[in-house]
Amino acid sequence: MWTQIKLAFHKLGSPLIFYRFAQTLIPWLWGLTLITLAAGLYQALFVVPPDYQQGDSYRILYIHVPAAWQAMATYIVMTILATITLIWRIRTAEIMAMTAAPIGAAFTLICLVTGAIWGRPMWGTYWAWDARLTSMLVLLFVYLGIMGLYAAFDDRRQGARIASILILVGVVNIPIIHFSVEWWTTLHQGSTINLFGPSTMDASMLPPLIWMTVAVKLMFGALLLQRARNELLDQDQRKKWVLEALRMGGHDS
Amino acid sequence: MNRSKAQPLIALLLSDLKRARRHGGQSLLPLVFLFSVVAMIPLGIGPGPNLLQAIAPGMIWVAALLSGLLALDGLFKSDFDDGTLEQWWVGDQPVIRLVLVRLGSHWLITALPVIVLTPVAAQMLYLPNAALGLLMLTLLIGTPILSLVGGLASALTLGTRQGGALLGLLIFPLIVPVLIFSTGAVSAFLDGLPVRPYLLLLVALLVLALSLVPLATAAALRLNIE
Amino acid sequence: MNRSKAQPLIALLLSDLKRARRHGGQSLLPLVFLFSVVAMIPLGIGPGPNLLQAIAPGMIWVAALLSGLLALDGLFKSDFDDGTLEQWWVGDQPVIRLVLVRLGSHWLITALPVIVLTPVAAQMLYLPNAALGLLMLTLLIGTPILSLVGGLASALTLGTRQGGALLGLLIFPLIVPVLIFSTGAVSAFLDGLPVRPYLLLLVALLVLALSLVPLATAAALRLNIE
Amino acid sequence: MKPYLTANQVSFHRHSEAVFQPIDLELYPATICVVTGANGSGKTTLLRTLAGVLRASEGELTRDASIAFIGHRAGVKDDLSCIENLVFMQRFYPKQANRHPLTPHQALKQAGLGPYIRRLAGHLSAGQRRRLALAKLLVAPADVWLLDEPYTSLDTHACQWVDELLDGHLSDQGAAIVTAHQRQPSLARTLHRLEVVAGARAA
Amino acid sequence: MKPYLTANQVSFHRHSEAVFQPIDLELYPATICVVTGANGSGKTTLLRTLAGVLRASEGELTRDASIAFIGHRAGVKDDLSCIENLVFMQRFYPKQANRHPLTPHQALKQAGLGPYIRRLAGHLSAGQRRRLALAKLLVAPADVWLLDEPYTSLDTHACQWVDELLDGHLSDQGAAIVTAHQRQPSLARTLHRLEVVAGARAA
Ligand code: HEM
Ligand SMILES: Nc1ncnc2c1ncn2[C@@H]1O[C@H](COP(=O)(O)OP(=O)(O)OP(=O)(O)O)[C@@H](O)[C@H]1O
Ligand SMILES: Nc1ncnc2c1ncn2[C@@H]1O[C@H](COP(=O)(O)OP(=O)(O)OP(=O)(O)O)[C@@H](O)[C@H]1O
Ligand SMILES: [Mg+2]
Ligand SMILES: [Mg+2]
Repeated sequence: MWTQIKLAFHKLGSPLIFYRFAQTLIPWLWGLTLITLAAGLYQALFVVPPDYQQGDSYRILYIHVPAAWQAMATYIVMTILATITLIWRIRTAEIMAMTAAPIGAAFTLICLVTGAIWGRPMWGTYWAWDARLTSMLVLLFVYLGIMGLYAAFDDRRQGARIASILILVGVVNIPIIHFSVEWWTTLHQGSTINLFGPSTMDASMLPPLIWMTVAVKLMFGALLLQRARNELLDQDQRKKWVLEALRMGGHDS
Repeated sequence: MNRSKAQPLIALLLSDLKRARRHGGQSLLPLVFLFSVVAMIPLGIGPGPNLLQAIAPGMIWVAALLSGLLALDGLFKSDFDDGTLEQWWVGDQPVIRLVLVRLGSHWLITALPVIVLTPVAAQMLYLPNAALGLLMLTLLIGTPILSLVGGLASALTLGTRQGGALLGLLIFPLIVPVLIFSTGAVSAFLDGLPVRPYLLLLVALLVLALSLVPLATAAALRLNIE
Repeated sequence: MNRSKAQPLIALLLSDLKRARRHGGQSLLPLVFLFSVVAMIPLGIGPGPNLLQAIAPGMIWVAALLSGLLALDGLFKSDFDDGTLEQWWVGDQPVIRLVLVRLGSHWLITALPVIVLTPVAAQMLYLPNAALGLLMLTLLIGTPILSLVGGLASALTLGTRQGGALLGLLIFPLIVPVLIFSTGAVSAFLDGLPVRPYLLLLVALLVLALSLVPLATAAALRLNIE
Repeated sequence: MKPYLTANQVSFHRHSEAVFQPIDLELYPATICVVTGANGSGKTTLLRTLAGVLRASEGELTRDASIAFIGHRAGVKDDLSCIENLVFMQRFYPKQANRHPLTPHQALKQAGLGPYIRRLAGHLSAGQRRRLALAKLLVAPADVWLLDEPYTSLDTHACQWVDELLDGHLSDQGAAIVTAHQRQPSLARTLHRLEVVAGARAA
Repeated sequence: MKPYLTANQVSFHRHSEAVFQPIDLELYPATICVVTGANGSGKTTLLRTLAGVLRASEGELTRDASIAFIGHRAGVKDDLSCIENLVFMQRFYPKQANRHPLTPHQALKQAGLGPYIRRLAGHLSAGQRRRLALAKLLVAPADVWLLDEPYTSLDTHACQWVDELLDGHLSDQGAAIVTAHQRQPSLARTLHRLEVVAGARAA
């Protein structure tokens, strides 16, 4: 029983099967991303009314918040992949965990930058050392640390395993980011959007946020699969399965 | 733990301490450091008692942090280079315990001297006596976290021959919360606000670190030896 | 100096820089360091602009100092351990020049990045723009002194395998004046007082260090190799 | 009699390629196995795998004995004196009920380091260092000795001493696996042999 | 013909005691001298003195040639790849007008490290490291080679390569001083011999 589960896992982790899986999924993901993104941006820019307090500047929310959520979600995905890496040593999981890091870092950076831009009109300053902002900056450093550690190893598999340990340890920061607004008095506003209960945000402002969030999630999926696929091809350049896969790809087109 | 299991641990602790002493008093460095920082800060920013008092906890904490940091480079590296580290996995030694002992000796060598002499430094920076006890308490809870996290970072970067480079990048994000809570506690105290939440958070971090980090460190060491 | 004599020096410089880059960007460390310190200080002491501005020059200087210090441990040590250091005396290489090159690469790797990014850090600490130029000038004159003195200390402590310990003891007394004059210059400027005396003193220190230290360092290295 | 150590198609992978071709081995008490192979064929890697420092990537490995491993890097602390090194080793390795350790002093004498008891290990000559590393076998005895090129840097006299050590160990129901290039153990016993061959890619 | 190297009652003192008994030596072009002696007798110290790393405490030493010294510690940077190590060595040592260096690539091929050009030196096996260190003699050639146990960790094939290197060097008017314990250079030439004896106290 146990060995069967293990076998299934390893099959899923086989580079060729992963390659085919990614190859079919990527175009779909990009297509859906474009559609949802278009819907979300249209609504955010043209449909929802200006805020009675903030005027139009609040519209940056529709980038800021999905990016913030994705920055954290990416880390949680990496945590799961890192666990698989360390326990089962599955190569595709290693590669996905590592290729997710720069994506997560990018979303973190987007969140920080949009937050800072928004902070100027709202709080009168680009940056303050409050708990949420700081813990988000810490997340960026954690991402950079993971990338740096992975890059520092000559043997990429060894690097991936060692960086996975760091991923597991760094996950402590995620609840800190999320609850920082409750644990400390911060400049940053508290949770206004609640998945499992009534939100304190005006209902009319919600739909574009949902569209944008979905778009960002889809984009993450597409980017992750794409980067992982490329990394896999790069690492296995001279392996048999790559030649095989590429030949088959050639037939298709 | 019976006697025969404890013996390797004691042997490791004693040899760590002896080697530290042999090295011209490795635990002297943190003190020099502490007092240099404490002496330099007023030189750098001018000697106003109010200003000094405001920055005192932060400064003492930074000194403790840096003294720990400076000793990290050699925490596992010399054992790695001379072939003694791989001996930890020969036979079935309890490696996590060896890691804990090594981290313990790091703490004894770098943090303890700083804590013991904090009262003097606090005096030099005009910190009120009442706040001193609290500051020392935060140091007592916080510095083991530094040792644990630092040990993890140095284990992670062991095979990379990067000495300090990655180390800093890895340590700081994990350390910053400790620093925030510790100095936050002292400022809260000085402002007459409750300090318990800060201390509880620190203790929580310590427990978290104590339960996660030795395991992660042992795993990282092992992976690096491969 | 003709071409054939310069070639070993260039080779050493290039390999130092390459190894620093290989190490995950060793010159990233000082920056991480700078920004961590710059980020931690406000956390430690609270984010009041006035307070921050007052301590900004001191903080940036301490960051530069520490980033240089952290890299000192490996300045000659790894060459000593792997047997490349003794090669400096095989044949008749100009060892003093090799020492100068090594110190130069230390400066390029640890100090230059800090200097280049000082404007950003200064911004974060609310330092007035007018004082920024002066701060950078003091860094430009002062950090080479740090590299020189640090190199001497690390050469002196090489054979005793003492890593940081004695190093700190040796460095600080020599470094404190640099720090005083540098931050003194900036405070004087902010208070509207003349800064020339400070700068002249710094330059004098630099000239002194530049003429004495490489010789002493080469001698110390030689002694340790025996 | 049960073997101390059994390896069944054991190999170790790096960069997902086998470093050496799979190895079969049964090491019984009172036997010695000499491992040969070209530079880079994977002898050291094999010994580290057998010692438990590396985890075998494939195959099955069972150990049923106490193990002492002495690699290329001597496992000696440069900043401790000879005697301090041995005292540490004696305490660090769990004591084996069936083996009788010498005191550090006796071991140093045997290794010909008598005059250098208080000298720092970092100040020893290459051969003296090697002797110190080997003296560990006397103060912290184990059933199985895994020795990676023990004769490196040793003079004729010390090489004979190693041979004697091995002989005594085997008489004492011990077992040993020894890698060697130039000098091989010269004992009045059968030396089992194992040729290590580099894995697919390196070949 | 002038000797490359002349030592007249040379000795080196440590803690004000002679490490080895005074040495007389004249090294002429196309000659090789094999240094023997027990562990700790001072062979390494002698070679380091002749190389100029240590200053002779007594006696007179004159050098009239370019010198390459390869000690116990290989002088190889672990964090540079094989090729980077050799490129550095080629640039670092002053070029000799009368000697013809190989390119780093050629030297690595000769040393049997062709497949490992980009591998970090720290990831090489013990023998591969030694080969890399010896390859320096090809990229930065010198008149006199001072080799401290060059055969250490080398397999049979590589040992022969070293013999060929030495032979070629001697044919090329080079000279060499080589310490050795177990394996000694096997050349179709006269090997001059020098026995090093430990100084007063150590004896
Ligand atoms: C650099 C500055 C900023 C950073 C690093 C930052 C970071 C974050 C993060 C990490 C989240 C997700 C929290 C979670 O779901 O657990 C978030 C959410 C949010 N941020 Fe920011 N933020 C910044 C500035 C701002 C500003 C200036 C505003 C506007 C006043 C703002 C408004 C929001 C809102 C409305 C949410 C959604 C809150 C919720 O419902 O959970 N942020 N931000
Ligand atoms: N950390 C590492 N990373 C990558 N490759 C390595 C590493 N360590 C060893 N190797 C490679 O693995 C192979 C086997 O090395 P190993 O040290 O086991 O050889 P060996 O048989 O002991 O050789 P020698 O006789 O030279 O000691 C070599 O080709 C070596 O380059
Ligand atoms: N740094 C040092 N401090 C004190 N003593 C030293 C130091 N280096 C070497 N010695 C001693 O000097 C003596 C000669 O050492 P040397 O390394 O020259 O011997 P060797 O002939 O090369 O021996 P081996 O065959 O073991 O390589 C030895 O007794 C050694 O212990
Ligand atoms: Mg080997
Ligand atoms: Mg020697």
